[in-house]
Amino acid sequence: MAVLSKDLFTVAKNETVARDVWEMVLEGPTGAVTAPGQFIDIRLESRFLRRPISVCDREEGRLTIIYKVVGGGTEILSTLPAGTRLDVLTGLGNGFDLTKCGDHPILLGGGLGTAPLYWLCRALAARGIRPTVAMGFDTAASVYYADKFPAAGAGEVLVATMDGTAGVKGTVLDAIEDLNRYSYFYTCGPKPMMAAIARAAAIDGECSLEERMGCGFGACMGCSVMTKNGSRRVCKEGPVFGKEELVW
Amino acid sequence: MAVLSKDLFTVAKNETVARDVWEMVLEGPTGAVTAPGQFIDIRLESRFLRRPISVCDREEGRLTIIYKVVGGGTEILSTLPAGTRLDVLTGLGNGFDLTKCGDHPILLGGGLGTAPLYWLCRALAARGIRPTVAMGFDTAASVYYADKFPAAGAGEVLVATMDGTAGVKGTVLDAIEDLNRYSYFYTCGPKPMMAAIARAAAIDGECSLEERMGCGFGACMGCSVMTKNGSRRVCKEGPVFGKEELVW
Amino acid sequence: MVNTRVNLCGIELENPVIPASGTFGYGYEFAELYDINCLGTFSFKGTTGEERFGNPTPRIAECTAGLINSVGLQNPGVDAVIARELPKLRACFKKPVMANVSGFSLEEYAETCRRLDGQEQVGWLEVNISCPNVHDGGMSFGKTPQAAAAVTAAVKAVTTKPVIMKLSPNVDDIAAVAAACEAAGADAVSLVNTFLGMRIDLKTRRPVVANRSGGFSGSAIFPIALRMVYEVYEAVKIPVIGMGGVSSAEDVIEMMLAGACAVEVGAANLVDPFACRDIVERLPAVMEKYKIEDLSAIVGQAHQR
Amino acid sequence: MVNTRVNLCGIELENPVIPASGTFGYGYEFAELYDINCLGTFSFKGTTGEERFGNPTPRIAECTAGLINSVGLQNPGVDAVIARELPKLRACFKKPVMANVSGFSLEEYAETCRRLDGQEQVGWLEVNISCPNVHDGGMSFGKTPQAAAAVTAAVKAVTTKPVIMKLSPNVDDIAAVAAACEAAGADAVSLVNTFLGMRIDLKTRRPVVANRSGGFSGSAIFPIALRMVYEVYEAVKIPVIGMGGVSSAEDVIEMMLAGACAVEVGAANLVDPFACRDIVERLPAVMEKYKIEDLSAIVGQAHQR
Ligand SMILES: Cc1cc2nc3c(=O)[nH]c(=O)nc-3n(C[C@H](O)[C@H](O)[C@H](O)COP(=O)(O)OP(=O)(O)OC[C@H]3O[C@@H](n4cnc5c(N)ncnc54)[C@H](O)[C@@H]3O)c2cc1C
Ligand SMILES: Cc1cc2nc3c(=O)[nH]c(=O)nc-3n(C[C@H](O)[C@H](O)[C@H](O)COP(=O)(O)OP(=O)(O)OC[C@H]3O[C@@H](n4cnc5c(N)ncnc54)[C@H](O)[C@@H]3O)c2cc1C
Ligand SMILES: Cc1cc2nc3c(=O)[nH]c(=O)nc-3n(C[C@H](O)[C@H](O)[C@H](O)COP(=O)(O)O)c2cc1C
Ligand SMILES: Cc1cc2nc3c(=O)[nH]c(=O)nc-3n(C[C@H](O)[C@H](O)[C@H](O)COP(=O)(O)O)c2cc1C
Ligand code: FES
Ligand code: FES
Repeated sequence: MAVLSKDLFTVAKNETVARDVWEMVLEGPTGAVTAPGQFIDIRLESRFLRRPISVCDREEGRLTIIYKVVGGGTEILSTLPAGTRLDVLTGLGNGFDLTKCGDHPILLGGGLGTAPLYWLCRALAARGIRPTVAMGFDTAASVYYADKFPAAGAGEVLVATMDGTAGVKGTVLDAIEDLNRYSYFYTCGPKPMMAAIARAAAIDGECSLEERMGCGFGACMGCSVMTKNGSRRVCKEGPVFGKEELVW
Repeated sequence: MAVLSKDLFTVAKNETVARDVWEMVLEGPTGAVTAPGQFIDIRLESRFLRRPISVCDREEGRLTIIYKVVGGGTEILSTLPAGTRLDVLTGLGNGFDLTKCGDHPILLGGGLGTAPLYWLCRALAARGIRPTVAMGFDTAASVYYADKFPAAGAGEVLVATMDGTAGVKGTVLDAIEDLNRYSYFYTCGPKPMMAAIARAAAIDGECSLEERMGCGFGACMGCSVMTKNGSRRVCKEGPVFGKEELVW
Repeated sequence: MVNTRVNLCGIELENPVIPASGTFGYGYEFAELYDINCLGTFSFKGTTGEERFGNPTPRIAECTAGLINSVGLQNPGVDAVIARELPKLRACFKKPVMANVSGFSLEEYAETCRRLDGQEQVGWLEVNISCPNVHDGGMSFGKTPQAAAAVTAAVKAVTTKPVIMKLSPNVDDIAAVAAACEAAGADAVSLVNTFLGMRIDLKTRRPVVANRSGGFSGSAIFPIALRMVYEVYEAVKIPVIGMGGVSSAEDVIEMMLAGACAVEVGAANLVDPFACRDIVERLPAVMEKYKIEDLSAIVGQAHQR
Repeated sequence: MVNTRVNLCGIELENPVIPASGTFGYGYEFAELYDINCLGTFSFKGTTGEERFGNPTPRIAECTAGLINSVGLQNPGVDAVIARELPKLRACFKKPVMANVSGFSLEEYAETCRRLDGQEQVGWLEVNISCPNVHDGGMSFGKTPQAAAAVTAAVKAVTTKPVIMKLSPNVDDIAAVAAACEAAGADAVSLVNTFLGMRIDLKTRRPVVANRSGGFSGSAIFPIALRMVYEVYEAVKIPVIGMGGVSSAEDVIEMMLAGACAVEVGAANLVDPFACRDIVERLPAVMEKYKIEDLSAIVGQAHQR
């Protein structure tokens, strides 16, 4: 089980990669970050609560995150220059279960939900698996990382946009032929998208949830979801849950 | 009458000059700063209220302040590196009345109260007056600027410390022979000191008061003092008041 | 072009932004800084029958995201306000002003209101039954629905202008007090006044303000004030003016969604003398961002299911 | 060497720092992070007779210097707490723990307390009559002195351990509620619980938390909580536990000067899991700075003239 760590990280890079979307590289101790799908929780001086963001990639001593500017906190985050020191909790949540992937898994990302799939893709590739990656966005200007997935080990990269300005027009499900052709799915994105996937899937898979958080490490019961097995904390027992556990 | 101005200033220097006492040079528009004895009001990101600090010296585009670390706000102030931008109100309060000084005025400062007397001394010197400056401190380690007053035009500089480790042992009144030998007094310092001076003085003079402030510019009535002429706001009608107005 | 106009008891305001009583003096000092005619209106310093010096100093204590004040209704008294302050105000402010009134007896409230009612520039009377700083009475009028109704009736009997009852948050059930004011004839209610609060100085080990406790306000209280505005909006049909910790155009909109038809801004003026001007200037852009065309149309929208 | 020990209803605490209920689970998860035996004690998650899932999500809204929670007393129910949680707690915490109890009827309060009273590790029962999140009852017990006294009496009748009544700040006169609890036999009071607050999302124009309003706490409320502790200290002779916005050793001392003999820390734990450990570690240095040798000697010192 993950044990959190609280450390000072240094912003090494903070650049925009798509409309309102930023990539930040943080340098600091990464020992607690053990699995794709985990998240970190960033403290900002002028905000009371921390901001939870998924780990997009991890190397020894370096974490990459991708975030969208949606409100005051992410707005501030986007202004921080390289060299800024940030108080960050790492090692939060349980990641994806790589052992269940089978021989041809599919990763399905919606919007910012594609971010944690990047490290997942690399980790699967390290085990000799070349997953299909399907990513959905609103419009071409929102697309990021599509070109980076092949080098991360993706066997195939499919893009869908709602307005058809890039890739297939429609949702991520429109980008793929048959979900049930794959051995297993991993998904992260807006709830309606994940619900549609879970309903369409005869195969097994897992979903990464999002919920407003008080603490991010299991102390406050702020982020509970009711599952088929009873109440679970998104921050502690999640954010990744098996398809069979979830009630949509 | 002074009209305030709100501007961004840049910290050009921030150095310790005595025990817990710092000198900061701020660069920015100084048009609203018109008289020695006025103060500025500094906003700090993590504090709700601004911090009022007297102007110690003014040149075109540069203000010098001297402050003591006494609590959280001044503590933060002391950590700000050169280059920090600060939101500052200037042009606050009415300063000393230089026209009343006579031919041999005395400036009496207690602790941090010496700071505004520095610009006052320079301003008097510019009018050809060489005031006597008497400054009182707790102990030698707290003394600052004693060596700078002669070049600022002081005719004589007298130092007193409570423990006798520098200058005369005792209060600022112990440092001078006869207050009533002078033409006029200007004083700034702890209330008991100023009260003792006002009681000892047959001559006229003026005192700079301090009070906890809400706004610093006359809007809240937080800083009222009752004078012989009725209620007055320290931040707006003060901080300098004629000896004859004050009730001790 | 977005529409920032709102209507307050039959008087149209160019925008809903109103500096709150006690943080804007009688206006003319801010008029040295900017043209205060950009404001919806403003509520002038709480005025009583007689001159008051207020409480001993220190009167101010800093808090996280707010301050405590124990000014204690310092003001020159209604006669001096009419003789000295209103003429100066008239010189720089061309709109109807909100006259804020306090008192220590029903008679004093009625008499002060009656005199201010006669002043042409006064658009509304805002009757403060909630100042927590006055130990001998002021507060108690806001504590119970009965007392609040009594003040409302006393003031309504002698005035022709819209009467806004200003409520205290230091009660169990602010909606009940608001409803009692409405039943007694109030034309609107405004809320909240300050919360009773305290700070202690660790060095002296004594309360920071001389009066021991005082009124706490500033951004810190926003969520409580907002909830009270939301509750009062459900309890009354008369207009609700919201305040408490408002410091941005976003806060103004949030208060209006909760049910405020106009919004007062207090402590923020003390920290930044240009706060209200800046809120007025930013309001149209923030409305556009959140796709609001007509501000008055969003009043109370958060109540829809 | 300074002395940080305080006595709470006959049990000595190594220091007055107590993580508050609802922000520290049943302790064992924090024990993975540091040795929680450094704490005075802690108050575990509010426990009810039956299991509760609590309110729908979102349950959390951010505020300036605080947060709103509408968790709604999610807990596994007293039987599961005794069977599953307390054994895990016992494995990592060697001191008496504070059992926090909520209920929806006098019978439920009494029965839950009776069962927890039988647990050896429980040092005190902290009876929450103030949770604002439970629409069908919990809150109302804290609203009037009579109801608070009734819960106190019901619990005292079935328990042998010290009973601490936890008070709501959402009342007119918290001192009157405290006095009623004392008269009904309470061994101590703790205050404050959260303030009813609200946030509205400008994008959706709806309240942020699904339950519309929730409990507001964090540094923002400190001055109001401190004032209430000060008032209650004057109204009762039993020990007062202070809380509300405490996040530093300085805040702990300020609460004690106001009259708290021990101090709980809530929201600060959520922002920084090491908050309480750090407060405990800094306390001696801060005591030295303010020339305090014996912490228990400063309790209520701000009341001296
Ligand atoms: C486990 C997890 C992983 C996440 N990973 C990413 C990621 O990789 N990239 C990314 O861009 N975003 C991610 N998010 C969402 C991200 O946390 C929010 O966009 C961010 O907190 C918004 O902060 P703000 O101050 O800009 O917005 P505001 O709306 O001003 O925030 C106000 C409050 O609401 C919370 N909040 C707002 N939106 C969300 C949301 N969607 N989910 C949870 N809390 C929210 C904030 O944390 C804050 O407490 C993740 C959320 C969770 C729970
Ligand atoms: C007109 C005027 C001129 C001043 N000039 C100087 C100066 O030149 N140099 C200098 O070192 N100090 C000066 N002071 C005092 C200075 O404002 C305080 O020392 C400073 O505000 C303390 O802030 P803090 O956050 O460190 O202390 P804290 O005690 O943490 O401050 C808490 C609150 O109390 C206020 N406060 C605390 N002490 C004082 C005080 N003595 N006077 C007024 N408010 C106070 C703070 O502004 C703040 O609002 C002046 C004060 C006034 C009113
Ligand atoms: C310094 C100060 C003085 C105040 N004086 C008055 C007053 O005279 N009459 C009144 O009704 N309210 C008075 N108030 C209360 C404010 O008008 C307002 O109701 C309260 O501060 C909450 O708003 P805020 O959080 O924006 O400050 C005063 C507030 C402050 C800070
Ligand atoms: C997420 C959360 C859950 C809480 N749950 C409980 C609870 O179960 N029982 C209780 O008595 N108080 C509960 N409280 C209230 C706290 O114990 C405390 O009284 C309040 O938060 C004020 O302290 P603070 O400002 O330090 O947070 C909860 C508070 C929070 C933030
Ligand atoms: S956010 Fe606190 S338990 Fe999940
Ligand atoms: S500090 Fe506000 S009037 Fe002087």
